[in-house]
Amino acid sequence: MILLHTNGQELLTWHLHPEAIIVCVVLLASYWYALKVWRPRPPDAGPVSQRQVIFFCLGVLTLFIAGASPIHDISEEHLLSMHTVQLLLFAFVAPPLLLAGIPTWLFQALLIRRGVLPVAKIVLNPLVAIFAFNMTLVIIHLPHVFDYQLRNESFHFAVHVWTVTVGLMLWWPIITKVPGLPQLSYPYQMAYLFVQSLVPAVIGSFITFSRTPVYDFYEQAPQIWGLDALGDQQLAAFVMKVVGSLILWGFIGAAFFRWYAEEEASGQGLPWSEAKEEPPRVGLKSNH
Amino acid sequence: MAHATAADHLQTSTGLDNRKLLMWLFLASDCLFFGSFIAAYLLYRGRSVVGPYPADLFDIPFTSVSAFILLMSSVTMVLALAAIQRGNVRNMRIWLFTTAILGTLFIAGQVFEFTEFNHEGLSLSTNLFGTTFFVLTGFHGAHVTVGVLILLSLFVVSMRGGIQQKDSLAIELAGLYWHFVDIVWIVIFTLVYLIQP
Amino acid sequence: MASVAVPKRSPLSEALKGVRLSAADYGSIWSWIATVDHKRIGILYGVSAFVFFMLGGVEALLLRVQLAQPDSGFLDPDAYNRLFTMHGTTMIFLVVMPMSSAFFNLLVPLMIGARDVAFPRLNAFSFWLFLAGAIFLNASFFTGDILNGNLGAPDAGWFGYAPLNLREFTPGHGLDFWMLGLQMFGIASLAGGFNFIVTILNMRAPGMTLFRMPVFVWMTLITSFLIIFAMPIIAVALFELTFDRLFDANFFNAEAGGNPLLWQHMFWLFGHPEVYILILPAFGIISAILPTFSRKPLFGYAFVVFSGIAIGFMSWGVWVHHMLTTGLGTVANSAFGVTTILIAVPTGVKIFNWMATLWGGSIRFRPPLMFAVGTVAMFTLGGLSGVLHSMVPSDFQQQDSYFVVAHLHYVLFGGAIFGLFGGIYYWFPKFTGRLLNEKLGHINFWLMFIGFNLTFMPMHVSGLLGMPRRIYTYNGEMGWNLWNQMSTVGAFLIALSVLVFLFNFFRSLRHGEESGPDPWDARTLEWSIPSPPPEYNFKEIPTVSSRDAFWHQKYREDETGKIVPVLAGGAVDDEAPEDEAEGEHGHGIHLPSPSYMPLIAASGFPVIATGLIYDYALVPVGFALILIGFFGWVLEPATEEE
Amino acid sequence: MKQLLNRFSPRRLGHLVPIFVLLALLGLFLSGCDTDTPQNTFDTKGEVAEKQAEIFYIAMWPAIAIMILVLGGLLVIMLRFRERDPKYVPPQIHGNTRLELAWTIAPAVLLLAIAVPMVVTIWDIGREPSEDAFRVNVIAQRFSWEFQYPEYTDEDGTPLSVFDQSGFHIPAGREVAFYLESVDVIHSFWLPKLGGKLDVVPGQVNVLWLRADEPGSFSGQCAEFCGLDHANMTMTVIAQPQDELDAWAAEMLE
Ligand code: HEA
Ligand code: HEA
Ligand code: CUA
Ligand SMILES: [Cu+2]
Repeated sequence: MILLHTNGQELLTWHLHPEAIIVCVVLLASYWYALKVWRPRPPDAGPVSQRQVIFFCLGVLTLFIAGASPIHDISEEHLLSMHTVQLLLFAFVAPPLLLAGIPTWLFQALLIRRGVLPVAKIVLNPLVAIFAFNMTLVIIHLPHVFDYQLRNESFHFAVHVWTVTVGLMLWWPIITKVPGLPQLSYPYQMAYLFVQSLVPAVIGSFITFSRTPVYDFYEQAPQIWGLDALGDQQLAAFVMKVVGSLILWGFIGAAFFRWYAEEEASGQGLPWSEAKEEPPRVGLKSNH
Repeated sequence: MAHATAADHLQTSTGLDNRKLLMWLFLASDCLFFGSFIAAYLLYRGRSVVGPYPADLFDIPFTSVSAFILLMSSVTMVLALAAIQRGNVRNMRIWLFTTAILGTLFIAGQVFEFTEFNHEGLSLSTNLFGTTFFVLTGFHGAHVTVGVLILLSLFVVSMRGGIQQKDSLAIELAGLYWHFVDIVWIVIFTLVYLIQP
Repeated sequence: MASVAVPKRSPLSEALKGVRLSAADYGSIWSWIATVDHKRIGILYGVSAFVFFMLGGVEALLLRVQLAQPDSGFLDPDAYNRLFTMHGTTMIFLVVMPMSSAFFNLLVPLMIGARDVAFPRLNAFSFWLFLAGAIFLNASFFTGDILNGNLGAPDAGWFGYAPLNLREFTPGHGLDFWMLGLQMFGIASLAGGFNFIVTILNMRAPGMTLFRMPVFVWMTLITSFLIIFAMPIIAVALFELTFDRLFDANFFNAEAGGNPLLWQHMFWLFGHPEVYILILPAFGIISAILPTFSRKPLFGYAFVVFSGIAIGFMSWGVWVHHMLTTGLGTVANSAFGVTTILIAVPTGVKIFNWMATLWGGSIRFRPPLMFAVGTVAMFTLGGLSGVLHSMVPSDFQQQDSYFVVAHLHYVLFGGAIFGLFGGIYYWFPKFTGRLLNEKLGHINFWLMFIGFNLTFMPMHVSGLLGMPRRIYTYNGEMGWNLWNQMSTVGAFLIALSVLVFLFNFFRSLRHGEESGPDPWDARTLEWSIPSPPPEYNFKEIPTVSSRDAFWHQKYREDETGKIVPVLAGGAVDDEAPEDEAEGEHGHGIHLPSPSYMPLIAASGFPVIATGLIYDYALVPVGFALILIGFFGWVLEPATEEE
Repeated sequence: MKQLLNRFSPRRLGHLVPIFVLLALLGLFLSGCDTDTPQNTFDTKGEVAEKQAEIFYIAMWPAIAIMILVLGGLLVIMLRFRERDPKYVPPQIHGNTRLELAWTIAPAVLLLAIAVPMVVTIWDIGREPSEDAFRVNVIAQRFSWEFQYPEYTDEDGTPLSVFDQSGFHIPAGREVAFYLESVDVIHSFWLPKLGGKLDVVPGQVNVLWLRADEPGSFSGQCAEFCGLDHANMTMTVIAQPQDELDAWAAEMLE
């Protein structure tokens, strides 16, 4: 209990995290290289939109915040709840942004090539993706794995990289529409995201109603902000369950209304202005 | 799409057979049954005030064998379905029957385990472990029993010539159920037997 | 579950033939018992639910008489406790849910253009099992010495909290009947839930895409999904209770280390989705009524549908608001308080869309509309008191007080029951061919509306004045007398309104004005066929090309943008096909054959339950009945052989 | 003129009757709040009850505003858009996305706004009792209460234990920490004027702190249904200055 006197303030200072910085710089540099130098773009594709660039940069920024800001330090030293915030950033925020920032033709150039395509098809298959993501989620939350992760730096880093990777797999069918690679139609997107919202909810409930702290590490970690280990744990579960679901349900809503718009656009019967004296018997038209 | 009876010569809106959809929904709902029982087990794990405790009773090698048997029965179930889809009624019968036998073996193992535990002083009312353990695994055992009943009925019907290639959906549905019960056992086996606090 | 084609000569199917009715027997009592027709099953559901409504209502009246004044001796405490338990249980499980099922059954196939549900016999099974469970539950009254005023009914409240529900604290068989009866009821609901999901997803007429379905069908779909995921949870809780009560297990036994709160978690994890199971069908009903009577399409169709989906989902994340005072801690309370108030958002979207539907319409004040608008208004009040509950610190004062009783009646009676009554007024002509009397309808509505508010508005006050619920008596000094008297008077006004309804119902069945196929100038497919609908529903399965398909057949826009009726549109062709066997390009209309098997299978359940309580010898008998029922069911051909 | 008369014809006023009834009931409802009855949750006599009532008001006024909006809106719509010409078919309007967004976002913002004071108060009154709180162990049993006072012990060290439902004593002006235990089923400890309730759950000890600002006598009762005589599981708690309390305890110990 060396840090017994800690107050919230000094926790908010930034520390240097070289590995996170390196990752972010490499990402940005490759992005720049692919767009400006490599440019494998087919002649008929438009330029990269500003929106896409912004999305990608936001994605990288999210990674940086999650990996190098005080969020990282607090989650590593004090609070499970902050750790959950970090997880959400890595798995539910950064990946959709990164994917949205990459133009379709770049994906095609990267993935639709001999040797890569078959692997990509398997890895990006929604069933594989959702399975991999949730297995990861469950495994990193097993008490032993979790505690080990906090004690071993490089393992911890690997876990984060892996989380982002499975996050990218998870969000692939929602964000991207690349011909030749796995996609999902809107109703299936809804079902897919719905299933995805269940697993965190289950883990969340399990943690909420545990009457003792699940993770040794945080039980012994110095307390801050007046949260004891149990309260912290409940808050973590809440973040996981509620904030996680809010994000997922935002996308479910988007899928629903796009689906609706698509159906409306395609399936309108005759507009009334075009209907003649005797309109077709819309309600009761025979089958044959 | 299989067209087994006169009732469903109509096309469905999703293209999925009504009965298959029904089976999927049933299994989804059944997940919550098992989920709730498992949750109760986990919640009460390690909270029994008196013994005997899991560590005193579990015979992991024995249960692993019976779990393996159940796992194998999924393989034979797949073979049965493959056979009827190729129109090979005879092989289908053989595999169906084998599956039923394997299932029965599993049940027998469970009955043996239950009586053994009972001898060593664990009953439904002894402690929380007894309560949650017997109810959870018993509920699963009941599922397996129903599965065996379905398999045997199908076997009898097929002996009388009632299952042809066009009826493979019936086998498929039985198979879905059977695999589900199998997967649930893997979960239970892992959570109850293998991962002990 | 798998049905198998049996060769024609199978001796079993020969034997079964003897006991099978042919479709020609339509009309006899037996034809009702063996029916698999969704319309008849719907009527059976509706009538039974209404009978239970009267029963539950009379129980409520007894409670109200007892509470009309302090220190009343009208009921003894034991009877009071049993009556409120049965009142709550009956109203929730035996009235609102089956009444909703009645509407699902009557309407879903008609609205999506189908001949029947996907599994007609499963449907019949579901009804009979519901009835068996309901009767079994009410049979508990007779396990006491009823003639001397000792009722045998359950007495632990409708949510039967542990550990009060254990044998140690609640001896007697009342609670055994409760848990086993509910168990049967749960299986019945599950069967219904599966059936309607499959029906809606798979049996839609050509062109009836999901986004062309009436909102009622969407609400049915969402409710059914809630049912198939919520019912297993209560089933497990009841199983565990059964093991505790009958076989000395320890699930809720605090002495053995068990946690009594486990029951509450499971009950409310089921219970909160359950309240949306109760209200969403009513939402569907008023989404059909309001457009018809304002002559406008539903405003914001996609938003109404999606808010339903969102409510359905969010209902899984709020259950702890029933347990705010159990000491779960500040974090849990804050979290669940916040999720709970947020559920007001999608519900509000619905309310506002209904108001926008009426806005700019040409509103006809017919009884269905009155009830529908009443629903919107009264449900809003109930919803708002729900939000007051979800403000956690103030709920510490309100929990288990009459404020909760007020809230729950505003949403359940003001929301669900008003909506269901609206549905009865609206669709009565479709299924009887006659209109309910309009004047009586208005009297019915105003009496019920005023009586309802008079009964339940004062309960807000008595609750805030500190009156706990479930007390059979109170001290005259507490300042609750006036409010309770008002409630009691109101309750009798409601009873009067129900009597008016009954009178109207029976009179109109015989003497009501003939309605014709489309008395309200409505918008959806069920009004395009004769009233009452023929057995086969649609002579030809319709092809749908828009939402509100029937309306589009009747009206169109002229050059100036005004909407004018199409002269020949909407004419309903109610001649039966000349030769029924020739209906659809020579195939004939295959109706599923009536069957006794669902009834036989369902009857096994109460036998097992009785066996568990009194004599284990009955248990195998029950199982045998179930097996016979199921095997007969699988082996008999589903439709008559050609 | 005729139109104006028509507007107030008895028939149309008839539609308003229920609204008047509702308003009258609402008036009564609000008047109920400030009566002086023994368990009135608005007649607060302690810090906790006060904060809880505050939260109630914070939510109640928006709720009343929304009630007026919805019920008033319905009334206006019903009067303004009632059918005049049976042949008239109004324009078929299917929706308006901007409106939808507005009435999704506005309530959400309102609710999140009232959620802030709510959460603050949860943490505020949900804290552990302070160090110098007066401790009372409350043991609930069907259908009576027992108060144990660890601060007052006899020679053998057994704490003072009181069963008198008509007079349990606590200090006034000092925080009291109630340690709630049940020997049988779930009960709920409720002293409306001092603060909201907390359940008494077998197998766990729940802690509730309350403070009576002034001396006085407060009525309370079991709020969780616990069986046959739940209605009579009542209690009266008397708050008095510390010295009087000490004197009372000394007398009781004899
Ligand atoms: C049909 C059934 C039904 C429905 C729909 C609801 C809906 C809601 N209920 Fe209710 N509830 C019950 C049935 C129902 N309830 C029952 C039976 C009990 C008691 C169980 C028992 O103990 O026996 C109960 C108890 C209960 C409690 C526990 C009280 C206690 O015991 O301490 C709580 C606490 O939060 C609660 C909250 C809510 C909320 C927030 C909603 C919300 O869904 C309401 C949302 C609707 C609106 C808010 C109105 C419309 C919205 C607008 C017009 C938009 C604008 C509004 C705002 C910005 C506020 N309910
Ligand atoms: C859909 C649900 C529903 C409905 C419709 C009702 C309807 C009514 N309820 Fe209900 N009530 C509940 C659900 C419902 N209730 C629940 C869940 C509880 C909680 C239970 C618990 O705590 O466990 C409860 C509890 C409850 C209590 C609290 C009991 C207590 O806590 O001590 C009271 C007290 O007044 C009450 C009263 C009424 C009244 C007067 C009606 C009236 O509106 C009833 C009107 C209907 C009729 C009157 C029937 C008509 C009958 C006839 C026409 C026959 C004519 C006969 C004569 C005139 C004698 N109810
Ligand atoms: Cu004790 Cu109610
Ligand atoms: Cu609820």
